[in-house]
Amino acid sequence: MAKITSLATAVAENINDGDTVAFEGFTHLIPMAAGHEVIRQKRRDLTVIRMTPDLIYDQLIGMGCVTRLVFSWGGNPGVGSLHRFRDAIENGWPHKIEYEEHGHAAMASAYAAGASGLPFAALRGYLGSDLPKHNPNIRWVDCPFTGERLAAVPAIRPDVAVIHAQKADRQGNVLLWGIVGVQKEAVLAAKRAIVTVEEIVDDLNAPPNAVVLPSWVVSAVACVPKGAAPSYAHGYYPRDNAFYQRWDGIARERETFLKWMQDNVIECPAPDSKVRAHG
Amino acid sequence: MAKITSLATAVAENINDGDTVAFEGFTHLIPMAAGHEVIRQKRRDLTVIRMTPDLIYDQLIGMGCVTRLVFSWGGNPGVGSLHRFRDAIENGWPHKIEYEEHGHAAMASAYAAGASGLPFAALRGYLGSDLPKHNPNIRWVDCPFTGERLAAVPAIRPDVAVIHAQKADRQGNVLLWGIVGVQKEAVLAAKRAIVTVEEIVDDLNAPPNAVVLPSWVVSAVACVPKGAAPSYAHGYYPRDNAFYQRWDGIARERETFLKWMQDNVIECPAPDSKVRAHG
Amino acid sequence: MADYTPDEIMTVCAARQLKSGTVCFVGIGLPSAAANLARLTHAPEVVLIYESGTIGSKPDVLPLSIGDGELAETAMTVVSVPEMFRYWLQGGRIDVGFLAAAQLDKYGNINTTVVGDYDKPSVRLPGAGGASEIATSAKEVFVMLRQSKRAFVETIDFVTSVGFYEGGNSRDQFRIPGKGPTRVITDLGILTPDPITREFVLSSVHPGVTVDQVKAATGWALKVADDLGTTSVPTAAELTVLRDLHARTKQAHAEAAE
Amino acid sequence: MADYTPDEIMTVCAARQLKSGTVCFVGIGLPSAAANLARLTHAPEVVLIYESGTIGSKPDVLPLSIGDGELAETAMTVVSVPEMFRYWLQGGRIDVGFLAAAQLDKYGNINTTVVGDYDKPSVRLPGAGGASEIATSAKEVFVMLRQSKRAFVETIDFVTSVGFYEGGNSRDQFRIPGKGPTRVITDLGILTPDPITREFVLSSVHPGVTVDQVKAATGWALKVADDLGTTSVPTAAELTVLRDLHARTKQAHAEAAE
Repeated sequence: MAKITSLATAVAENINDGDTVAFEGFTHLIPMAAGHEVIRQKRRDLTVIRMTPDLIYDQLIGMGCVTRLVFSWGGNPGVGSLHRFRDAIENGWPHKIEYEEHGHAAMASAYAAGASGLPFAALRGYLGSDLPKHNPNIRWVDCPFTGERLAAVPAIRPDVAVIHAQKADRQGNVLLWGIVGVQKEAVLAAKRAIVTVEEIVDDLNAPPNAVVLPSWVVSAVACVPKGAAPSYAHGYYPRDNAFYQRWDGIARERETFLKWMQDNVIECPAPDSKVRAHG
Repeated sequence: MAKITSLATAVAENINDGDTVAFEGFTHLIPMAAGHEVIRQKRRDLTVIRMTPDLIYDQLIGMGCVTRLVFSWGGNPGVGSLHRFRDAIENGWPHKIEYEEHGHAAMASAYAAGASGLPFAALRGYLGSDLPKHNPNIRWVDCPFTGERLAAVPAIRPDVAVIHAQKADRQGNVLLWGIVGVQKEAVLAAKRAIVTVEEIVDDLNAPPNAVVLPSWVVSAVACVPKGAAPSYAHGYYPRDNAFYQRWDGIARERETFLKWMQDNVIECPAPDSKVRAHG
Repeated sequence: MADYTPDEIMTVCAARQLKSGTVCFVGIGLPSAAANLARLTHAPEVVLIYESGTIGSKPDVLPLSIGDGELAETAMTVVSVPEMFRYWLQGGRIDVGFLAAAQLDKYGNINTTVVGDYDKPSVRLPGAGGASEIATSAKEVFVMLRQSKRAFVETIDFVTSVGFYEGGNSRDQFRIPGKGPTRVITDLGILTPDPITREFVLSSVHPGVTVDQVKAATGWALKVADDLGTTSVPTAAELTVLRDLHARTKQAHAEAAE
Repeated sequence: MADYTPDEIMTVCAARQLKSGTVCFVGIGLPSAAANLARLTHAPEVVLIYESGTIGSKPDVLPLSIGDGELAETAMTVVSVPEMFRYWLQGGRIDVGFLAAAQLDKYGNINTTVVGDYDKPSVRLPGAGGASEIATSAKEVFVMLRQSKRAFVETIDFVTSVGFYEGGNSRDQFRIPGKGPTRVITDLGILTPDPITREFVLSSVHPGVTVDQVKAATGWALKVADDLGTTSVPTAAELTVLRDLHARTKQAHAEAAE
């Protein structure tokens, strides 16, 4: 059964230094507030997994929380580079990070394999690509019926999955909708799961065949309105595309980045601490 | 783009003697009327695939349409045996049929592999089971990362998938909900697809993340109200459990079976021919 | 003291094995009655999952099939059948797999495939359905069936769903994730596996049933546990809820036929 | 005769490649603008699919990201990302994969991973995303990028998404389901692969662009097709729709920031 608690407690109780953590979300429902709490709690030596590492990964990397990254597309969507991500890879600032690189098809399949209790995923992928030369976790498997050779990648099994969703009910059952990405797979592939939500309601009123995560596959639920901003929550608030464009300027230089993090993350309490104070 | 047509035309244009056909449905939304039309059109030498062959498969087998069956559970749910299925297997009436037997986990994975364009599916399955001794299409594959041995089954790629759904719109886009079984996978795994629906509407009004099959993955849509009866269509009519119980008596003897089929299928026009006459 | 039928005490006794909060993958028939009785009595928070894809079903009447509308209407959510078998069962999310059986041997191996030779069966049974993977992927398995020499046999004709295979550690060769069948509930008593040999032994008899009766209904030389217990009788409350459930079910299934 | 920018004729020219009814897997950026221009002009029934899982999106403004809310709100349905890549792309349901590129070689191989050495990159690019499988699983691929010596190179630093590999039939060794890149649309013209060597040659120049200009903007010795054509100029209608689309987009993305 999910524990309904504060974001600070959810992070403190479920994410440890050295853990492998997937903060998932595909442009929509990025668990931004949860990532900020991890930064405030100064977690270190994290292996972070994400198909589309974006601003929150730029921030986790720039603040020195990360030693290893598994990803398939690392950029500021529609804007350009993630400057902290590039600074770490190109110049080792604030320290060197290792990374394991895949394509989306492989990572999506690897999450599904993890959720399915399988050790690997097979796909028609990486044909003619240079990536297998650089990633020893891209191997090959032969079909026992046709003899065809398929690419194989290891299942993703994080210690913790962190996602943001629209709603939870008072028992901690979670509902999300719209662009749902790989969040269900990430939660079911992980040993523990933290879910931040826009609101906690009496009844999810989930439509038939909706994406619902029962309370018993979730470790902690925290009510964090706007917890995905500047990403968006379908039905609640739009994506702040202008902020994504502004981030390019903020993150380009180490000093402006550190100042912004100090002013906007380190010195800010978890959003729900305020919310909770108001009751 | 799906052609919106009569059931008779949909079957005539898409199902040929000797085809491999999956009439799917998991208790809910069984394509009963479509199966009856196949019997009326006297298709022969069909290989039929279904996780849960039930009354319509009992009828197709008993009427001599089938030479091969791929399945994972063959019974009258909650009632007992499929007598025509047993008579064919135990006594070769009306003629011998071959069968390939699996478990649900394997068939569900095999449909998903077919929909995914993969040649096989791997699963943690058949551990300690005698089935692999009797089914040469159950093989084993080793994980290229952990060395674990997993069961492997060939992807299911039918010539035709036949399903029943609640709604289509006038462009032939299809919506189903409730117990959705493996129908999406069956349609996406197949070369052609026939969908019968309860009604054709101007707007599907599909909730977010609903099970929708776009017109361009469907070959033919026929409006056949009650096309799943005595199975049910969620939101339209309940399962006629009493008929499933009555079927046990009807199908037990060859004569009563043949008489029932003559009176209730052979001499009945396709339901939509009447419906369409009424406009 | 209410009196009751053998099926009733079997169902009540099976229901008592389920705790509130347990995630139970429910087979159709006897297990479904027992699981819902548990939900309607001592275990309101038991989570019932059916292979048709329904998660958290709370049916008011028992389903005749594994996919009755009632299961979907009362579920927290309904997922596709591939998702059910891959993410939820194979993914290791099921605490208890609750199975029925046609034939069972002393090591808890189950046959629901054929009586006689596979290629020339004297009786063709429905087959595995989800059972062979429920038996290995669920953390533990409860089996429920009426006890008779026909059902409880020395050697089953076909292993559909493996239990402890040939006993002892023989099952380990298959690297099975779950720990296998931990109890068999019948209309005469409860059998549990010997911790070493893994042979199912009689660990509890239902009130008024003698050990000799149980032995006479078993196709192997049934051993009896040193600490043989006696099942406590169904309470009036348990029987009332069970009988109401069956009455509602009977009426609903008749009504469905216009 | 309306006048227009190089980006505008590139986008108009790319849009014209899409037919109504074509199922197009749309990359973000230039391809998204072209695909939506096609939908808003001559190809109203073109089916736009984005890797975020949206099927049949009809955005009123262009998405900044591959997963803007606009794409989901206007879609026929939204599926999970694993389903998108497995059932829809790998399943062979995509007619045209529409890709952008950072670097392209004469055989249509694309680099979006690194400039320089993979382990010590001089510029770290975002990486493959969905492109490496879009390039091989889509029935055919259109590529769209601005033409320059920096982008059109003799040898790319890293093959992210394979085109015709080393030319000729060399690509066949990979048993690729799709037929690969069939055209490259730039701000100067259109390149198509030679049927034998599979080297991309200039097959059409945009009005007012000289062959020498295109050669000067290409990092390999660009060959010219015997039947070199000239792109017909954008119509006033095409330009109006495109400019309105960009204007709506600019405003919407500014508004999003309160």
